[in-house]
Amino acid sequence: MSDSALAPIDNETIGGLKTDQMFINMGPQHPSTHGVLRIALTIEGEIIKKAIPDIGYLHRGTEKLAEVRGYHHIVVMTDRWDYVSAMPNNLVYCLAVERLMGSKVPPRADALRVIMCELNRVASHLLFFGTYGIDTGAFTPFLYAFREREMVLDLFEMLCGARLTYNYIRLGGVMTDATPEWIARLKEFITYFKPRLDEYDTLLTYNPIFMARTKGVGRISAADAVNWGLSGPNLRGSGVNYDVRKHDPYCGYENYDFSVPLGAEGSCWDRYFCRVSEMRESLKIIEQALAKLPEGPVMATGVAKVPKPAAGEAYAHVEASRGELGIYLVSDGGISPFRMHVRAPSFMNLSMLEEKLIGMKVADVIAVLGSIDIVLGEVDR
Amino acid sequence: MTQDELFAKIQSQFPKIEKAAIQIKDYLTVRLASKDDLIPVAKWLKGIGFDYLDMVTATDYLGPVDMKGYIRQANFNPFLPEGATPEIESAPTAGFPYRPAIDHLWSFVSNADKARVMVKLETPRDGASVPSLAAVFKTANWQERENFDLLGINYEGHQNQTKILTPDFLQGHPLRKDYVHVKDRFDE
Amino acid sequence: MSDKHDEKKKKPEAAAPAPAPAPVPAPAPASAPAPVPVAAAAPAAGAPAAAAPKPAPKPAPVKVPLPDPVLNRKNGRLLEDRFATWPQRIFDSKWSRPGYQLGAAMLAGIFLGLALFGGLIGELAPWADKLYALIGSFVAAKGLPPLTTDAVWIAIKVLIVLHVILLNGLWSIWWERKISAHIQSRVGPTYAGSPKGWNFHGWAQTAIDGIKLLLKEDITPAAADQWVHALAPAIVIVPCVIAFAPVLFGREMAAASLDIGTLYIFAFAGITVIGVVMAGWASGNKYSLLGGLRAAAQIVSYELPRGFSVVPVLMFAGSLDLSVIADAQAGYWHGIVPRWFIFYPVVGQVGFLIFLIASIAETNRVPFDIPEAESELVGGFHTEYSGMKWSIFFLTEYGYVLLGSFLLATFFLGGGASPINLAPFTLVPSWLWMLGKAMLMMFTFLWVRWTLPRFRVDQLMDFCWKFLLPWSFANILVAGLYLAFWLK
Amino acid sequence: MIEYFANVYRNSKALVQGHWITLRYMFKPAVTIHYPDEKLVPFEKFRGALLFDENTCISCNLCVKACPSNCIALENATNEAGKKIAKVAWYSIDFGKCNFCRLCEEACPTKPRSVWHSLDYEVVFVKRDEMVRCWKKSFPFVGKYFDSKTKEFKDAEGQINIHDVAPRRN
Repeated sequence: MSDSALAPIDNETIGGLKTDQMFINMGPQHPSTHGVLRIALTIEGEIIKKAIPDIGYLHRGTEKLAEVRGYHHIVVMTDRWDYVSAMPNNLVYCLAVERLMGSKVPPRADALRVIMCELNRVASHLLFFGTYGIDTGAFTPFLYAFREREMVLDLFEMLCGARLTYNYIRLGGVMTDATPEWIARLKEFITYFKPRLDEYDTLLTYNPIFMARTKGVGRISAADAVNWGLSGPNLRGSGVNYDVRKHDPYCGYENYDFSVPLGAEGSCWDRYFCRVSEMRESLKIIEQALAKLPEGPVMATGVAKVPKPAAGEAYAHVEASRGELGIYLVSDGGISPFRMHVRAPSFMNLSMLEEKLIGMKVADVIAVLGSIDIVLGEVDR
Repeated sequence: MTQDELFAKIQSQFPKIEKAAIQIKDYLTVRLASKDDLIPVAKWLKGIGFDYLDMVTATDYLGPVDMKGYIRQANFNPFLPEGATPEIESAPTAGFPYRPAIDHLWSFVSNADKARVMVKLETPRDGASVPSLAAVFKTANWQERENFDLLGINYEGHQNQTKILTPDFLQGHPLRKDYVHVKDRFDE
Repeated sequence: MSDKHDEKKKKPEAAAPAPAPAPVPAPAPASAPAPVPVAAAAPAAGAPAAAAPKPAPKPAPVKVPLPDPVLNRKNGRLLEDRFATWPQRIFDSKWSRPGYQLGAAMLAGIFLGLALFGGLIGELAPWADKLYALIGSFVAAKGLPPLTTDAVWIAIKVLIVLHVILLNGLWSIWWERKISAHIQSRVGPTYAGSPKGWNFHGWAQTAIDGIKLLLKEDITPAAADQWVHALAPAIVIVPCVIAFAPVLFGREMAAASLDIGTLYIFAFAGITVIGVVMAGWASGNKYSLLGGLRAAAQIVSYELPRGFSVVPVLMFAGSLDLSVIADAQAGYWHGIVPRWFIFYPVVGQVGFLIFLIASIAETNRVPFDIPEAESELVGGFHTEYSGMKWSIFFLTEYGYVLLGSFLLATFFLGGGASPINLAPFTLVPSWLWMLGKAMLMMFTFLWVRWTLPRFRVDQLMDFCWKFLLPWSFANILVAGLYLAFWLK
Repeated sequence: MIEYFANVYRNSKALVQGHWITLRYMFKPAVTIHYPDEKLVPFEKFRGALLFDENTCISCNLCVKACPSNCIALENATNEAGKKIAKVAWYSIDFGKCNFCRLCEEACPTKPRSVWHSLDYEVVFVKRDEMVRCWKKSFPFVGKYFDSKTKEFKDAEGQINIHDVAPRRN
């Protein structure tokens, strides 16, 4: 970040009244920048005149670190990008390596991957729901969302032993098989969770104050959304039907019957509503996957302890909770990738703030920032 | 649209474009002849529906990564002699064409056709410079800044080509294979 | 679940003989009880290990040699069934929990006890008269000037009102924490109190927090305007205390019975905003400045609907004096429905709602907490305050909540009148009814605060000027029609 | 006009419904536990702090290779003749680097495992030295740490309750 944000602020004269602009540092320590994001705001009264997002406070150089790690080791690192929904991170990396090695995954492992990714999407969107409530001033939905998210994390802990950094999806399959007890618990959770979603709608989604705060605010047109390279619910909130699960199916998503919720006008409320609706769709996918869960092993045989894929390049992408997460992998035939590039959805989604915030109110900054649902671990990698 | 149809379509418009020798698995990969082609190709692709610039990245092909680019912190271990370093090492692989070049990659997606085309371009490593797509695709803005920051690629015509991820005091471009970490005030 | 432990311990027993990678000696520290004694057991472990190379065909290790887990459990109870905490389990059996029934019984006991206590004491006004007479006779006996009686009496009243505000801080912060916790499926404070089982729902939490705040370092930022920064909390709390003078705590129970009581309260409550603006400006923080500006705009705007919503009440009662307003609501229609102003069709309810909303806005609470707005402005005008100065802002906030609650009870809920025209209820003294109604209103304040999201600045203004104000005007009009045709 | 009143009615209804939900939850029991008084036992597969058993370890180095963050180090023991034997002389895990990923446990070839995740989630360190947990002959499962000031191995103080829960081991 250059110091252009700190350039002198020019004073403006409006109607003979000399007004001053004010420079405000929102972040990196601010309650609702969702991590260590800093936005350098220039405001006039409550109106934003200039906004410069400043990132990199959490940059750990994943791509650089991957160049000296074994292929198995990198799965552990992927957990740390989007730590709120780490399952798709594991998945996309494994898909890329499997594509590079040309290996096949057993069908049961595929189904389990789908279940876990969708569960993680539910957990991630629950976190979004809660924090967006807090951003708009409602505390209680946050606690309700965490109450339910806790159950999803319990399910993760029961199956893979961790609550946040799972390392569950491995090259050639998944770590452990789902036990019948786990499946029973999952079904119990689904029956419990469905009515809760209706409660959320009553409590927050259709709350008049919440709708006034978010509907029509931060509107992004479909053309703009595509041009900015948004993905996930942010893109679909603008009405663009782009979902990697439908567009370029992986892990057998083509076999599941689900719809892609689309927003109408691309406002904060649409993005929010896409996420809440996606939770319902995810539950639908999980139910279908549970109904036809194939028997068999969960790990492909013959995955080398130290994989050395032949020299080549591969790209894999999945619909992670925050959008299209892609991995570009170059192998030189050695024990570690020659180059790994992460197409992080939050990074692209954040880049639109610079233009989008201009002319908004300070309160709307929080509404817009919350609605694009970034995770700084993924932005900075 | 299959890959062959797509390639035929591209080649009918830009005959100089050819298929890349190493295809990115499962996706059509084409190679530009020169960097002057980039903006016309991008604009044409945007016109025929490839309006979603998915990814802008690049790879440095100089050779295996230099271990001096990592801060190799010694384990504190009472059993080990002072300053024993971790064992990770990088080694060249026989037969891989290491060369002083940077391979750029742009990935365009068409939502209507459900198609994706990877456009590659190889430039020399020193003073790597390609035209900026930020004027055509806004999403290229930050991605090009990231590549400038991490790989030291100059994007011609980029309005705000500044560091984005690494701190201001960091010397060099970390993702270059010959990057060597220069000690700064934050190192122990 | 306890046998799960044993099962886990037994597993290696079965597995161990089969692989036996090396002649494993029987591990010695099997009896080591806890982490600290493990060190003591270490030499004992060394002995068989040294003897390891000898061919000692002992049976495979009997048990995974871990210290007894029970010994370290003194810290707490282990919940071994993880799914016991899953909400659906708990929701299924909400009344079966003994603690739940006990809590309900305790609440009922508290209410009954209060009612009995109130019934025994009766109205407080006669007691006050007796006390006044006592002071008067004391003064006369000592031969002091007769004005001393009034002076002492006023001092006592001022002290009482001050303590009402302070104790209200203790009580309402604790209550808010409990209410918010229970709304959010939590339990809130549970520990503070006494270690010996008297920590009833963490009753001492606020008191201890207050001590903590008193002991905290009082930080004045370098960029702050020292004097204004220090003066602001005082300017915030003094009007709050003054505004309590004519507040009615029961029949004929007010520190000062003023003919212009209503106007007096509104006038002084409006002064607080100056302190808030001072705090925002003097902190030398841009977030504080924004918060102060928002507070000024908001509080000044909401004064209007708040005032106008009471106008119908004043019209019906024909006085600004709070006791007259309360007395005007005595009696029952057809012997059943109390003649409270809230039960006047349409006018009463609309006025009540507008007054409630405006009161919430005056106290800067969600959904109108934009001057604080911790998700936008970090802390708003009190960002740069710490320790007791900070807590004075909160004391004021809760003071105004109490003020609003008592005003709502006086204006719309009939003051100290009983809601039911039946013997046991009408016997309960007026101050207890007043307190109960005020607490109900305070609960409404808390309930709203923990349910709704926050307005934006412009929406807040729109809501005030384009919604509340026209409705309060219409309300006055309808009240005038009532007076003209119905309540002649 | 009708629309205006309909709008007011709709919004008021939505607000009242929201309040009804919060009020209902107020009369339902809490879902939280009182943490220091009550503790949840993790599931059997939970990845807590690593424990090590020097009796079963055959010093094969597989865990060292499996570790993505290089936090494990070990050395073979030698017999009287100075030849390496399949026993471990010392073993150390740097919890400051540990990812809790279970790759070491999965790589361990012995039965029962020599290095394994306990169910302890209260991994607390009060000193930087404590993060490097060391094992030698006759050290307990939890290991000790090396105090760099007094130059001796000590029991970890920060590790509060590692034995509270019996660890999984198979």
